[in-house]
Amino acid sequence: MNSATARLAEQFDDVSQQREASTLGMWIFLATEVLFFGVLFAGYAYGHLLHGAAFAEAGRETDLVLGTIETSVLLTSSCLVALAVRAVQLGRQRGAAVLLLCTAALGTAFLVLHGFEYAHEYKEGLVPGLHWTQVGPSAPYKQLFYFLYFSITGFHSLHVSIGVVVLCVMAWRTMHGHFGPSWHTPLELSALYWHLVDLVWIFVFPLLYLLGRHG
Amino acid sequence: MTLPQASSEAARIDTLFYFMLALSTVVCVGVLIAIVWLGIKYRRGSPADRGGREQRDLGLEAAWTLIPLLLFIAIFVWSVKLWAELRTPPAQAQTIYVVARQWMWKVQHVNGQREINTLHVPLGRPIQLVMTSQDVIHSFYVPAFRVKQDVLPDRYTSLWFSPTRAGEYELFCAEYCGTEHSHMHGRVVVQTPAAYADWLQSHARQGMAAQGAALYRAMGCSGCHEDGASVRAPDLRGIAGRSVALADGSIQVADDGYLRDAILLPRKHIVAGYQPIMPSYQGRLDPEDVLALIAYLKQSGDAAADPEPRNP
Amino acid sequence: MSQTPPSYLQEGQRLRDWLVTRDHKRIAILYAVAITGFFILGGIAAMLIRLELITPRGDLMSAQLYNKTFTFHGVVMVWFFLIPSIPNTLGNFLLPLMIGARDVAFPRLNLASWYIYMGGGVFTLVCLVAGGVDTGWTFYTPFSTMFSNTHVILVASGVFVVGFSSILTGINFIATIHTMRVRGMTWFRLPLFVWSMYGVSLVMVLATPVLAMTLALIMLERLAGVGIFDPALGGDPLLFQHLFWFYSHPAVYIMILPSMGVVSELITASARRRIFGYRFMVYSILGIAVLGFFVWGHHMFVSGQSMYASMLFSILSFIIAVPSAVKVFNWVATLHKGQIVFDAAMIYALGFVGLFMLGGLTGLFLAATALDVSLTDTYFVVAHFHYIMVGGAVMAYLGGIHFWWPKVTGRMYPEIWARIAAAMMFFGFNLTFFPQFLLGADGMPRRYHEYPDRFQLLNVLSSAGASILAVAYALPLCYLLWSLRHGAPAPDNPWEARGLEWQTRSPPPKHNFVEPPQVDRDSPYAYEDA
Amino acid sequence: MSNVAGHDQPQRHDDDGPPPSSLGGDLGVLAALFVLLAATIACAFIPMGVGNMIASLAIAVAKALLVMVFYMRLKRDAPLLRIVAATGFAFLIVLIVFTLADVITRIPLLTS
Repeated sequence: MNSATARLAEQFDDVSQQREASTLGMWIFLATEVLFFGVLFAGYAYGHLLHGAAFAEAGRETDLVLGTIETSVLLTSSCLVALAVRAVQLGRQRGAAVLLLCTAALGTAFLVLHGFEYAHEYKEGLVPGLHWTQVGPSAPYKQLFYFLYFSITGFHSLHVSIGVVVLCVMAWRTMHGHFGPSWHTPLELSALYWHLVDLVWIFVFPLLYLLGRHG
Repeated sequence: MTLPQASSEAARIDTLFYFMLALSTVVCVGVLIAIVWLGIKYRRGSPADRGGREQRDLGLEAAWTLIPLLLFIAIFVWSVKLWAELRTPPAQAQTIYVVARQWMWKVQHVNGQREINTLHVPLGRPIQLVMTSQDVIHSFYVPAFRVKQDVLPDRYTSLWFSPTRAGEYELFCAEYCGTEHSHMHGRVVVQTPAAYADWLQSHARQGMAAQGAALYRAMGCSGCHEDGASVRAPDLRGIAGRSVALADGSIQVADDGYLRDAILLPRKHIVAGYQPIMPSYQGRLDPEDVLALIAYLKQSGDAAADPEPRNP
Repeated sequence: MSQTPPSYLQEGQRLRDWLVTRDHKRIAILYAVAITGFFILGGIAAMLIRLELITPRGDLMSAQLYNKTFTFHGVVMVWFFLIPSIPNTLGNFLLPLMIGARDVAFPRLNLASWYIYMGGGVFTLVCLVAGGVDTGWTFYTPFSTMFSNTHVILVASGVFVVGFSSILTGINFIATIHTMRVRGMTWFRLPLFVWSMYGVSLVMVLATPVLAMTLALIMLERLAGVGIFDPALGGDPLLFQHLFWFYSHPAVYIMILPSMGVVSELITASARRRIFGYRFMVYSILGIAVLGFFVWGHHMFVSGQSMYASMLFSILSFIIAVPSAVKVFNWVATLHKGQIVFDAAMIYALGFVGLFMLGGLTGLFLAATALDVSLTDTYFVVAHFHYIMVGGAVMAYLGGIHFWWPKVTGRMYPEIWARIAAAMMFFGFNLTFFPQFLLGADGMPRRYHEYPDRFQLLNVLSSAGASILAVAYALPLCYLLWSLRHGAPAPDNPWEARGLEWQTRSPPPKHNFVEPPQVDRDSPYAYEDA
Repeated sequence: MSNVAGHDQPQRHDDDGPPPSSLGGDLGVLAALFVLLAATIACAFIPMGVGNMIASLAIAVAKALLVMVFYMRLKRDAPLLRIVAATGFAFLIVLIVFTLADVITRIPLLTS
């Protein structure tokens, strides 16, 4: 069932070369993802540098409780997907599939929580371009903050959604015995992608949710 | 180049240009001769000696790495020195304000004179332009003076020149700004000081500072920023050019850009010891009005302790 | 020799076999066809521009139409022709052959990148049909976000999408070069073309995401009316310029690095000589690729950028000129004691060296802050980058097409016509663009629909040159297509070149090599050992 | 590690990837991540001026390193992957630093 050579694409000499190329390709892709998000972070750095006070004021209005729960959810999911790779390496496909489904469930939970957050912000009139009711001298800069907030979290949520779909596919493939101790590269790559989603959030959380809390 | 050298810096910039042109020509001709000579001598089947074919020569490679490098650094130093002068206006420069919009140049002289797509300047006097845009990015370009500066919305940029030849010179917009970009041109008229004075006289109207003073009262600035006001706001007498201590601990020089931000974006810089209560005047003032207010603030500083503006 | 398998061209002849192929050679052909189409479109736009500029008055087109035309020319030529030109055609075809691999590492991704490219192209063409866009290819804010009422979002989507095609190609090439080299093909035995593909992939992978995201922000700002480039909210149009040039300056190296790789192959083969200073050529490719990320601010000397930043970017721009200069010297030194033959490939290559040198030297003028102040945004800049991108990149691309034509198609091209075309191209190019240096030095701003009368003579010369150039570009299209049917069958190694791609058949079989190629020399250019 | 492409090598049935991680290790990392999460929230409520941003970012970097080194297996996988990961971040830093270098130095030239 798990014959590694059966999975060997014709351009490669052996599975080892195939895995090496695939992980390298995935990591390069992750590096491009870093730069994708990097543009938004560069915009954030610019705004924070020039309008630090307004950014702090705006940051205080984000939902710290939900943000913290979301962070915990993602950190845990990252651990679960790492355990899933481990399980498949040890030949426990069933366990791995369950772990993957749990990860996907946590990802979905993250999206739902974020939906609540967005809904709340919409009610508060904190959505630039759609429903913005803030007034006052620092309102323009706060709008800049919330523009970045929605761009960054929106783009991140898009990644989470893709990740959830990929994880479900991987769970299905694991259940059907596509992976085993000798070959599980697609699963590994999906796990890497999911970790990246977590990685980005690790920076998003302090920059957007912890700003100006002491003021 | 057939361009006239009509500013104090133009000739020196051209010297650098011609130096680099000569250098480039030497390199080009040298490489061309080398290619032709080698191409003929070592054409396939030629009897030339091809013995001792080393394909590495560290000395040669180091030489043609280091020599260009040193040469480039020398050019860089030369260019930066020149450029620093080109970008640092002399202290006695006369200020003229420029507002760009799609697709015209609006000029305001300190005495209130306004013109469109024409800029009158006196010969031999350093002129500093303080420029802003009402819409998109434009670029103020006078080839005969070898100066160019982008003009940005919601920000002041400046350039200076000192005309050395009387005459009329082309003024172009050099940054693509939309449909009529190529029609956004005008002329710079350089006149002898006497002719320039006549021109100013013949078109005299209320000075910019006086316009500013009227606005200062009409917009309610005086209600807070003058003695005896019920609201505590910084005293603006002589503010222009002073260093201001800000609430975040930094020091800012109250230059044109600072004053503009203080009027339009009051939350950007909060003066130490004051509350951020000033409303923004964004949208309530034209760029020309802001410039008039700044001119008034500058003049109120020149008039020492006298806060009352005097109408001419 | 085992029995000979059919060539990659004979594998499956239906259209469907081509559209679902995962063979890197066929994907290269798909790309070649597509970029030729876009080159023709962009070229038509260029001809319209040159026609309009024959007279100082705007009598051919309206100002708006003219602006849309040069925008279309820029967008199509940069993103749909120059960026994919050498990497995705010659690179795709040759990279696996040169390192002795059966295919690239991710063949499906390779095909996907072509479809993504076509998808981006569809957006751009829809934009053209819908009425075009007038922002210039640089999309400067706030014009592009708040003032232009043309189809900015459509064309930005097109460029956004085509960016992914670039990224996928970059990932594919890096992984391929790292993991798929045949036994014995060590890093310092790689042909310089492969090295240049490595350098260009680095740039594609690291720079393109920044462009894509920046354009996404432009679209968002147009849709929402809010954005980080809006000065009224405390944003900054200069932030856009920084982000844009962080991609678009390295993008110049995406265009020129592959050309340098091609020219190194052409010169060594036509001079039958090892490349002079191989290692330095390698280091300068990598150096240019990396340093290219540190010089973007030289596009912004008069933009209102800080003077300190300008000085930093200026000195770095001078420094990056050093490896380029050394490459030119090394190419010339390679001719020394060679067996030079001036065939078409060599004429293209030497034409490249000359034009690239002129483009590079005028680049120094623009790196010098004091001169840049008056020269930037004039025709001097237009001439400068056309010398690099058209004189440099297109000459090298066509040179490469000729050199590898026998390998790709199994047919020889008519040599005499090729020489005539190459010489005509060199002449026409110089007549088109050299007058533009003079125009710029004389103060003619770029992107002008109408201009003062004193610029007319040089503009007429330039337009005359453009008509010669157009004929010169049309010639290869004709005789190369002719040779597909009527050209003499090509031997496996018509130039007696040393690269691994010449060890297989012309055209190669589906998996490139019947038997694994032998890397028995320590240099890809071991011409003297024969 | 990059010269594995030999045609005459025997076919291997193992993919040469890093061995499975240990359960304790993975859970330990998760615990460390939660400790750091608590720390960063706590830090945010202590007024430290610019120190708040520094602390936030330092803790975020520490968390990111934990994830990359252990969960993404940079520690045990090929060294090349570490270079790739570092390159991505390095170029992001170039983008941000050079851009901000312009923004914070927009003052007239100090001429002697």
